[in-house]
Amino acid sequence: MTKYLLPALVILPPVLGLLAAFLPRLLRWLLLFLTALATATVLVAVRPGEMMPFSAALPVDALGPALGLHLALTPTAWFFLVMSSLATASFTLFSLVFNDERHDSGIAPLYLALLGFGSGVFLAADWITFFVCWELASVLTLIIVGHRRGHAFSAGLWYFALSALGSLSLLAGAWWIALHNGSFRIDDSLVTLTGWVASGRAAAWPVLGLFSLAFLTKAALFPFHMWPAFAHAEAPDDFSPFLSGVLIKYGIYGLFVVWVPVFFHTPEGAVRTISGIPWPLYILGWVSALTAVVGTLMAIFTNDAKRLLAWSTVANLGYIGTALSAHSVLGTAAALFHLANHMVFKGAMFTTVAAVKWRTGEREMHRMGGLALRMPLTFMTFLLAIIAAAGIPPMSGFASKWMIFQALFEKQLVFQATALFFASTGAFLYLYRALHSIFLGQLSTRHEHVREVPFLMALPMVAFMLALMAVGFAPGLILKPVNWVLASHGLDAVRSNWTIVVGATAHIDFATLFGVFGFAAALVFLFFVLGGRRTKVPMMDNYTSGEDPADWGLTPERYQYAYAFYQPIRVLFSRIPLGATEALFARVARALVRTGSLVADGFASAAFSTWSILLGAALLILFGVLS
Amino acid sequence: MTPERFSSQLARFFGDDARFTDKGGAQWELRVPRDRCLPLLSFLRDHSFVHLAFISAVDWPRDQEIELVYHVWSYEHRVHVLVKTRTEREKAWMFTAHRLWGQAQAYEQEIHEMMGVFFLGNPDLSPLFLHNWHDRPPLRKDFDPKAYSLKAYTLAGLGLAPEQKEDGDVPS
Amino acid sequence: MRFLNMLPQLLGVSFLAMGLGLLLMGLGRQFTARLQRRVGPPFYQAYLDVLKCFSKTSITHGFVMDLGTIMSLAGLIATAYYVPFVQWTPTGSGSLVIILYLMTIGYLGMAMGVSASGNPQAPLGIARALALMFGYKVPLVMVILAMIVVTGSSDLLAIANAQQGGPSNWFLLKFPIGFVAVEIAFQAMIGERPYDMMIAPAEIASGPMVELSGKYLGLAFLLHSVQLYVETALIVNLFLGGAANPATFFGKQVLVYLTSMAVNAVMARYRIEQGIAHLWKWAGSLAFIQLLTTKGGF
Amino acid sequence: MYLPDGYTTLEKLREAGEYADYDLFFGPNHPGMHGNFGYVLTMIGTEVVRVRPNAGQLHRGFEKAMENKAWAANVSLIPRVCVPDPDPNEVAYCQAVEKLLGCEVPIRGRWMRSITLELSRLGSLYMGMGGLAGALGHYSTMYLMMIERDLILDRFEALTGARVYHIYNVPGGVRNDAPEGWFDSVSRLLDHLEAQMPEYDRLLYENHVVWDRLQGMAPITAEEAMASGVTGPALRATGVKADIRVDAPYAAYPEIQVDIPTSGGGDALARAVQVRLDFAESVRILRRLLARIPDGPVHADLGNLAKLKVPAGDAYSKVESSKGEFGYYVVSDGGEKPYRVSVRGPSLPAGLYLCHKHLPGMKIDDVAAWMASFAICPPDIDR
Amino acid sequence: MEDAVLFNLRDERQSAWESVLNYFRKRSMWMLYYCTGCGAIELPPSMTSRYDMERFGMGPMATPRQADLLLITGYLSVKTLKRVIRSYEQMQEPKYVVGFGSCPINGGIYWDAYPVINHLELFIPVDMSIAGCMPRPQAVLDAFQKLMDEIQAGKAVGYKRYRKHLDWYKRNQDAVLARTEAVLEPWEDPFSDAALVESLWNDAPAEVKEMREVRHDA
Repeated sequence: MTKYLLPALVILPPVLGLLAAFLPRLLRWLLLFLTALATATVLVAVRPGEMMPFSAALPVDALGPALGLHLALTPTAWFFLVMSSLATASFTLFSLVFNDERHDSGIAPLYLALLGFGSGVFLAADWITFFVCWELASVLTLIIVGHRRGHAFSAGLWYFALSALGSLSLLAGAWWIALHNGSFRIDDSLVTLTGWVASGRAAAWPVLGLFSLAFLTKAALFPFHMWPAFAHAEAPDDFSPFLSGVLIKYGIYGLFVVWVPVFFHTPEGAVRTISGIPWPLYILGWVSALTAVVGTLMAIFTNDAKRLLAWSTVANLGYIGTALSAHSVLGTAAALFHLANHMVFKGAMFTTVAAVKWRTGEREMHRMGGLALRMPLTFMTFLLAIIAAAGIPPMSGFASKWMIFQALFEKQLVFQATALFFASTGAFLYLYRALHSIFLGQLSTRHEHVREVPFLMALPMVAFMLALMAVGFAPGLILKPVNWVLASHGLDAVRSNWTIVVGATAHIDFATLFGVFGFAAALVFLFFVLGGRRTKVPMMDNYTSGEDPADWGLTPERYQYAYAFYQPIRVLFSRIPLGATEALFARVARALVRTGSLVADGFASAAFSTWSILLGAALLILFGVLS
Repeated sequence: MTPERFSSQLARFFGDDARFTDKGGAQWELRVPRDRCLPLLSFLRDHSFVHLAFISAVDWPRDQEIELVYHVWSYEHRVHVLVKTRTEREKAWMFTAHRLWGQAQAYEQEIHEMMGVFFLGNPDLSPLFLHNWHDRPPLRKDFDPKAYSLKAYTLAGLGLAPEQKEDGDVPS
Repeated sequence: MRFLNMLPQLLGVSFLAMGLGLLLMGLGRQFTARLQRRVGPPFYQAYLDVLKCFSKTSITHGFVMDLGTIMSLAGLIATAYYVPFVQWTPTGSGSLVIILYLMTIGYLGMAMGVSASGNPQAPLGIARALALMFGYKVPLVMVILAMIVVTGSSDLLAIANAQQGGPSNWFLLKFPIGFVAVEIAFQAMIGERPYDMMIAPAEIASGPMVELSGKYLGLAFLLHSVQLYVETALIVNLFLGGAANPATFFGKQVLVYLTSMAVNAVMARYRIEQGIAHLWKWAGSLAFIQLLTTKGGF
Repeated sequence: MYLPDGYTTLEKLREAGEYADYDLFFGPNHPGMHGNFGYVLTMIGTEVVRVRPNAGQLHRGFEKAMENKAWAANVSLIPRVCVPDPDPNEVAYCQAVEKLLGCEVPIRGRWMRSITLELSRLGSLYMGMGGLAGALGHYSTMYLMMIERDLILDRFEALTGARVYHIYNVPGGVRNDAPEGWFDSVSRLLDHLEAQMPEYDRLLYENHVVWDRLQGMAPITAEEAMASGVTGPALRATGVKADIRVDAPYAAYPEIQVDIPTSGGGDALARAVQVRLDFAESVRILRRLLARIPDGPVHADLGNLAKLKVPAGDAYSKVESSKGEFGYYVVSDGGEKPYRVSVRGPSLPAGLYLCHKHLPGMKIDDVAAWMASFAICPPDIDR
Repeated sequence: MEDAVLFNLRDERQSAWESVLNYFRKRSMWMLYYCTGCGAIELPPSMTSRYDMERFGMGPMATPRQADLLLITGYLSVKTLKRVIRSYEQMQEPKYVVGFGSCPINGGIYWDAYPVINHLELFIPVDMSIAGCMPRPQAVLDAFQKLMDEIQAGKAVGYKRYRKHLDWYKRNQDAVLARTEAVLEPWEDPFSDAALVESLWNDAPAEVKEMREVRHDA
């Protein structure tokens, strides 16, 4: 029975997706949620190694036995799968309520298929399976993001163009190795690649480069950092959490799968090192640090809530990349830890923004304000999420950021650490700005009657909050599985128990941190209670230099500072061409859009027709590869 | 520039419309009818009288007229010219000078509020100084500030009863 | 259980931080007054101010304002638990990363609380404060990183211990360029001129505090006092070698604070973008040189 | 002016339902506001895009009140028009009345007028420099300068019995002669002020922060300044050598050498420096005045001042105050009370007109400093 | 002066706790930074180095929310009165009002001026008045000291009076501020008629016609 579990995880959701295309709206989304929930349940229940690898060679002998559908649940895959499927289950529960009459995006069948192919990416044991799932996931994302015509479609094309570029180079890399060892199996090719690197064979670097291009583009590292801003922002609101929380992690997964064995298992001295780490990793470190800085700056100057969060995702992938590049146990663990955290807090942020947009129809931040009083639970979720995202204790984000810094301290990568501190301070800036512009300040008269989200929608939010706090209190919750992953790669474990983590230059008891903060809060609350009586006054009973706002025709929305929030910083950066790469890629995208408008017309019709076109396209690609 | 030369030049352009008087102490006075006032001011501004010190208005109920006095000064000739023009009192109005001097807008806005002179073409004649004013413009001669003050700001004038003497404890 | 044993110490440090911080404020005010050739308030004035604030009634614009104000002071007090006072912290740890990040929750709380008041001048001030933080965090962190490179520890206790044994061991002498950079950054951290754009009464009517009344203002004062305590203690531990007894420690804190107040007294206020540019230009480049020379490469 | 992409005017922005702009009330109850006045600033981001002046909060109906008081009694009302610099008002009014009366002020009286005018100017310039320093957050300078101003007020108190509203000038001269030793005390005061000045220069004018703040702020050309009615230091700061003490001399100035220092440049820094130059020049003038004090009466005999009757006619008299031209246009119908007194204050052109030109596009940081740089004194706008 | 209203200040029995709090209140009086009139000119000397108000723990505060003390520095025009009342109501209790100079007491030199109110007591409770025009800094500081004594004794209870007699104060405020009719005789602006304005334009000489409708602030 368990033999067919892995292929079921990959194949079943797309089949259900086909089925869902014929179901009414509510049932579709319910099916999606149930599938995601079932996937998560199954994955949490099993342990890596409990499930047999699945192997089905293709019945075409000429191509050799190596070619076929191979799936395996490695500990790494298990970690990524568990984290992403848990997050996905929450996202889909949110989607279930989100897609009501007015907001139905109709993507449930595609979403279902995406779940399957997404699992396929993690489970794939050979490059062909990996490539097919990867490519299908990309195409599906393109359709989902570009589902609505116009701007959204070009945003989808962005994503697709970069993704296609990357995946083709991935295939080329796999082919290159297969020409030598005759196997498309991932573990085989990695062994070969490691051998090449260790023996100083020149071909190692182009192959590694070809692999990495795919992952770097997917992980949106510099200079491919601009696609999430378009794709994540233009995707359906309830799909953005998945896109930003889960899908973008495929790139990191790829990097992890390829780079960790290659560089951890090559003997000392085989690769030139800079500052004690192999030079490709050193370059990756700087690229990631730069990504973090650029993403942060772009987020600071963004006025669109979803785009801000998308840039924030870019910045966070920069952190993860930097941690990965530190070439240490601590760094690798920190990367995985931060990745898991990012899934939760970014998912929570996108979810709350979607909830706000669901209620108000706005996503430009300056058009909102004061919603905390109307949507307190959403506000609290967002608050906890930004605390985590800014790496502020006692939430989960701090634990992973602390580990990232420890990893950098350990290798004395001080300038990268400086860049990350810069980005991290910047993160606080843009996150506060989002919090303020959306939830604080004056409540617009247009949003007087906005209500809190319904119970089912609030449920995932509560789950996110609990997760953020729980991990902040006990990082061991995540670090334990992370240690399994490390062990599977033959690395030492991070020294930690449930609450204490030992870093390179210090150690932290997160429970104490949580506790002392709680104690301080209690103490201050005591002061607060002891102080004089307080009265609640209306929002417009405010300091106005003695003027009566009504005399000047002032409405609440015009007593709110939210637009051009960090103008002074903008002035400072006016000479730095932050949008240069963006402009370059925009030109490419325009050309793509022009040539591909016919395709676009076909894609953008109803969900069902696109689905069939997609299947055809997938088959075409598959046969193109095989022939 | 001597007064003679100035007056002869003036006569060339404005004929009898502008009547010139030398008040002594480098102060000249020009009286013009309303329609010629703005051209005269424009003429002055173009002939080095670039500084409009201010505009004042004098109410002459005796003549049923309101006199507007434009004070202009030439930094070059160091001469102060008072351009006087009159308008009927009941429907007092004047052309705006704010195209010649931007700050004239504010002076005119003030005169409109204080003296009730309407300035044709002034973009903003909204009340600037007074709160909730419904009475006649206060600088008109027939406005009695004392009567106003007593009626507007004293309890007796407002017809309100004074406070009862406190009897109980001060509430806490 | 360990946590329960810690509680009295935590309580003690809370009051110590607030008490010393308020005392610092009072001394600073009197010092400024003397520089301005006047008598100035008594040194205990800050205590009176805070107590008065708590005795007044106050207004709130909703639960976020309460939450934010409480969160802000709690964050700063929690930071104080990690800042060594005479080579000792109640939590047994002095992790610099915790200090740097835990302080931020104080700022976040403050920012949240005041911008929930609905007055645009409050977020204006907060935007300035955060922009300024963008300016001073980086130099500060660079110098701290230089110390981590040298001492191999990111624990403030270890850094302070590394400087024991007389002023010749102080990092002030080991990192002179860094010290200048951090002093400039410190001026911005505690928001004194020329970097007091966050409050800037003549521009944005005291910015974040614009709607704070009564106990909210009192909590804001306490916040500032704890902030002063934490930040001066940070400088003392980083550069002045901590201290062997409380009196010396507090003396050094006073010294650090009064130096800053002296600059404060003779400076005008930068425009915000000028302030950040100035910080990056001077503090940033000095810190960069310090870090580069210490590390000896990228 | 900063507007979001695709919008050319604020109106279009609002019609589109964008909530990008917000209003800030800069005054009356605002620490950056000098006096009881207000600007309602429409802002986008940190930048002002539109300003609506909100004047009239200090309106007291002076011009009407003066019509109901005897000629000489009005002197008690007049200093209140401009509180920091009261004496120019008294002198301007008295000169206008004297012009109508055709009376000559005795030379010692004119001397006393000039001395009080210059002392009042010094006090007001201290207030101006201190106000500018305060607007830039440089409170120490403000705190210290107030001491010096207070010393000047002490001299006024010795001379006139009042610190702020001196009511010293009356039609025909000044009220009383200086008490014994007063001139010496003024002279000693000048020594003190000059000795103190280098310290303030170091604090304020040699302070890089102040320079960075003021340089290039709200520049104005000479033509623009003259056409918009700006006078005094703000005009001289554009390089125009204009000073009523020279152009239309009054009191003792015809007999005293008065130089016109100009800073040039026309921006806020030039205006700030101009104030400093004016200060130095004023001290020099005072020294020249004190060097040769003529003897004689201080007051022309006009009979009982309380029953003064002034021949019908009108006269305009103006005085260079510390902020610019103070002018009084006095109309008499031959009665015991003025028929009409109309006041020209130096602050109105900047306060109500130039604000529309300078503030849009300016950062909120600079509004208070802009006001201080133009020495806007709301009472003479509102009257 | 028939309608000058005087409230008798009653000694309120205050608890020991209240008296302790009053000690803090008197030692830390923050005044609102609001120059309502010309009396504000003597505030800088009182505040700054020569007289140094801060030695009594007093200092200026930016907004009414933070302040304890409202200084009415001189006369109040009606326009200011409206803003003063708003500021006063935004201040938090306990709050005190000090009238500067003669004007808030009875109108002072402006007693017959049309825009200036005469008796401040009618609109907000005044805890301390300083006579004189201008009151010297010494007088100002003396008044503050006396106010401190009253605060300590629990006599400065203007805010309680305001709360108790709110209706009365509101009635007076509304009578002046929310006036809808002319006081003496109504005035109609003849130029509110657009047709009349248009006809004036039609008759205007050609050389001034071009000056029509140009916004100065555009």
